[in-house]
Amino acid sequence: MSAASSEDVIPITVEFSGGLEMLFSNQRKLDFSIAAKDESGLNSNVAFLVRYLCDNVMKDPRKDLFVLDDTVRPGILVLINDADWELEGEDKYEIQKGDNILFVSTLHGG
Amino acid sequence: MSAASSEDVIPITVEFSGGLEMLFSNQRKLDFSIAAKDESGLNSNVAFLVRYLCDNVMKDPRKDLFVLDDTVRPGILVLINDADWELEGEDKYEIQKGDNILFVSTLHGG
Amino acid sequence: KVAKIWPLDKHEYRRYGRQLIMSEIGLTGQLRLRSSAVLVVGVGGLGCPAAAYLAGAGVGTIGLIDGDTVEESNLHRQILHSTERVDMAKVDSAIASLKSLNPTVKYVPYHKRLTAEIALDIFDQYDVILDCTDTPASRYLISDSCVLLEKPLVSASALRTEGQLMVLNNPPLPAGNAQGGPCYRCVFPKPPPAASVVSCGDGGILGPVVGTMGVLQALETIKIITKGIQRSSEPPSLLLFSAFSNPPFRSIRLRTRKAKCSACSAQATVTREALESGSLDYVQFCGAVSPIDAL
Amino acid sequence: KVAKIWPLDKHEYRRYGRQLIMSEIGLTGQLRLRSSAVLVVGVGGLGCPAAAYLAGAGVGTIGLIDGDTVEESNLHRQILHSTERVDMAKVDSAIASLKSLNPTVKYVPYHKRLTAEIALDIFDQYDVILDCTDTPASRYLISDSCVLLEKPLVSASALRTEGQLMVLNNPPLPAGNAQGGPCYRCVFPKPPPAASVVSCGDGGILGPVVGTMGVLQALETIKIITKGIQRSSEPPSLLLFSAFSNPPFRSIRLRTRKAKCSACSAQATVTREALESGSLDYVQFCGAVSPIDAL
Ligand SMILES: [Zn+2]
Ligand SMILES: [Zn+2]
Repeated sequence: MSAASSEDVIPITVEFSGGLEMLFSNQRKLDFSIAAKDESGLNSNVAFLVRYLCDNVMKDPRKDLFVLDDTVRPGILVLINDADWELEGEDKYEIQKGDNILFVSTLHGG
Repeated sequence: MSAASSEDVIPITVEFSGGLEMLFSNQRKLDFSIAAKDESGLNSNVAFLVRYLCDNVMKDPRKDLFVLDDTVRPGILVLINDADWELEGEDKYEIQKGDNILFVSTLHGG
Repeated sequence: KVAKIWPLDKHEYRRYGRQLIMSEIGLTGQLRLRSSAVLVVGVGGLGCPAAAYLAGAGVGTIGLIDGDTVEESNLHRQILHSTERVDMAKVDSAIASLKSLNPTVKYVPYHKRLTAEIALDIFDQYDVILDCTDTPASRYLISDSCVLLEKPLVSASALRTEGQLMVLNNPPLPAGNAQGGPCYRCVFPKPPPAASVVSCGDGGILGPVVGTMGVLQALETIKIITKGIQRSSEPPSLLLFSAFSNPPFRSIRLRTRKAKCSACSAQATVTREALESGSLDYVQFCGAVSPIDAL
Repeated sequence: KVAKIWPLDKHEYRRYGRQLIMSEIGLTGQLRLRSSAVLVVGVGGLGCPAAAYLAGAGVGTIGLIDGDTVEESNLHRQILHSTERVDMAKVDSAIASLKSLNPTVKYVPYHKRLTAEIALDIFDQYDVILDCTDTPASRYLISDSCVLLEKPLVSASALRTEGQLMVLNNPPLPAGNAQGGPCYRCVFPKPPPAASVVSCGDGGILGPVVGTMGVLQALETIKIITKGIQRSSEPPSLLLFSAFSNPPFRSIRLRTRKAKCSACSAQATVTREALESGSLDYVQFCGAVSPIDAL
C-alpha cells in the first residue's frame, strides 16, 4: 500500500453540469485515468487536469467558455468530491485515486 | 487485509427516517460499532443488527412499530448503502466495515 | 382545401415556446403531451402542484378525482384552492384555477373517492396515473389497477418534514414480464400495521415539503410522456426528501419486479375479476384507519 | 379590558393547524412567520411558486418586485398568472392569485425593475430576501444589498433541465465578521463572461424544474424565519438539481466567507455610498447582455 511509485496513472471521474456538458460533446460524466505526474514531474493537480481537459477532451473550439487566463473562467464552480475547491486548495489540489471532480456553470435563469 | 480474525467490532452508520427516528429518541443518525460475530459465532448480519437495535438502542416500548415476527415490520424499507436490501440478500446480508444502513418508514400523507 | 402545414397552432408555439426549444422536449415531445391523458388521484397537497405544472406543460387531458371539499386547513399547501372556495368540491375548485392558467387543456372531474368498483373503468382512459392520495388502501388499489391496465404510475407521499417519490410499473409491461418496472406490492408486499400509519391531519405537514413532491410528480410524468411511454430506461429508484437533513435529498436503488409478486408476477392473484368483484377488500387488507399516538 | 388569551386568532389555528402541530414550527414559529416580512425579487418561474407557499404558510408581509407584464410564454411555468391576465403587470397578477389563496397576508407591490437606486430603501423593510431574478447583474446587486443591510438571502436559478439553490449571508452578520455566511461574491468573485450567460428565453426551461427550485426557496425561507433569524447553524451549501441525471439532486459544501471578499470582508469596497452613488455599475460589471449561441 505504501509503495505506490510504480503506478503512473490515476483513475478519476469528471462531471460537467449547468450547460458545460455542451462543450464536451454532451457528455455529463467521464471515467478515465490521468497521468500521475504532470509535464514537470510534479504530482498532477487540478490545474493540470483543466489543461488536459482543454487540450485533449474538449472538441468545441470555444475554449474561452471553459478556460480564461489559464484557469477555469469566472462563473464555473469546481467541486472536488462534492466540496467547493476553495476548501481543498483550488487548482493546486493534488488529484487522488477515485476523485470525483465536477465542473458546474452557474445558472442565471429564473 | 485478509487476516481480519482479530477484529471483533465493525464500525457502521445507522440512520432512521420517515418518522422512525421518533422511536429512537429522535436520533436520525447513529455512528457505532457492532460485534463482528453474532450469538452463534457467525458473521453479524442485518437480522442481528435489527435485534441489537431493538434490545439495546430503542428506548420506546412500542417494539412492534419496528419489529414484527422477528423482522422489520411491513412498511419499513431497509436500505444498505443506498440500495434496497432486497438487492443485497435481505436480513442475511453480512455487515461490512463502514456500511450505511438506513431504515425508512413509508409515508402515506398527501 | 389546403393541408395543415404546422403541427401546432400559433398560440401553442407562443405558450410552449420555452420548453419546445429544448432538445429533451422538442416538437415530438410537445405533440405527445398534447395527445396524452393524465389522471391525478387526489387533489390535495400533492395533486394541486402536480396538476398545475401538468396543465402548464400542455398535457391534452387531465382527469382529477377526489371526493372531498375544500377546508380552510388545506389552504397552506393546496395552492389551487382559495379562501372563497372553502366548502366547494376540491375537484371543481382545482379546475377553476387550472382553466385560468391554461384554458386549452380538457379537464375531466370525478367527484368521488376512488374505489375498486370504479378504478379500472376510469384508469383505462388515461396514459399515466399520479397517486396523490393519503392512505395505504388507496395506494394498493391504484398500483393494482395500474398493473392490470399496464399504465405507468408516479407515486408520491409526504408527512411532516419528509417526502418520498417513486415511479412504478415503468415500463408498464404485462404482469409476468420481468422487464416491467416494479409495482407498489413488489416494494411493500404487506401493508403497514394500521397503528403505524399517520395522516397529515394528525402528524402535520409543511406546505413546501409536499409541494416539492407534487411538482416532482409533474416532472416525472412529463419525462415519461415526452420520451414515449414504454421506453423507460431509468432503473427503479426511490427519492427521499427530508427538509431538515443534510443532504436533504437521497436517491435509493429499488428492486426490480418481485418473482412472486401477488400483482405483477406470473403467479399474480390480483386479477381483474378479483378486483372488480370486490373480493380484494383494500380497507380491510390495510386494517382499520384509526391513527392513535403512533408513528 | 380583558387581556387577549390566545396568541393567534381562531381562524389562524384553523388555517395553519397542520403546520402548527409540528415541533419544527409550533406556536413560536407561526408567530415569527406572522410578524415577518419577505421580499420576492422577480415574479417569474421561481417567484410564483415561492410566493404561493410563503403566502400559504402565513408570512405576515410579502413584497413583490418586478417590472414586467405577463406574456403567454410565461404561463407554462409561472403558475400565479393566468391567460386572462396576459399584459397585466406581473406583480398585480401575482397578488390577485395570492389574495385569493390567503387574504390575511399583506402584499406590497413594486412595479419596477430592481436598480441600485432603490434597492437599499426597499430591502430595509424586509427580513429575508429571495433572489428569483434571471441576470448576473441583479444577482450581484441583490447580494451586495443583503450584505450591507444584514439580511439573509435565499438565491435560486434554473435553466433548461437544471436548477441551483443557495442560502447566502446566513447568519447575516456585519461585513468583516467571519462567522457570517458567505455572500454571492464569495462564491463568484468575478461575473461570468457575457457570452456565457443564457436566459430562459434563449435556452428554454422546463416548468417543474424551475417550479421545484421556487418551492424550495419558500421552504428555506420558512426554515430561516421559524428558527429565528441570526440563528443559522447549517453549513453553507449549494443544492444542484438535474432533472435527467441520476441521482437528480446533489448537495455541495460551499466555502465560508472569503477573507478578501469585496462585499462581506473587512476590506469590503462595496459600501453603501458606492452602491447608492451609482459608482457600482452592475450592468457594466457583468458585460452587455447579448446572449448569442453561447452556453
Ligand atoms: Zn409487483
Ligand atoms: Zn462575500
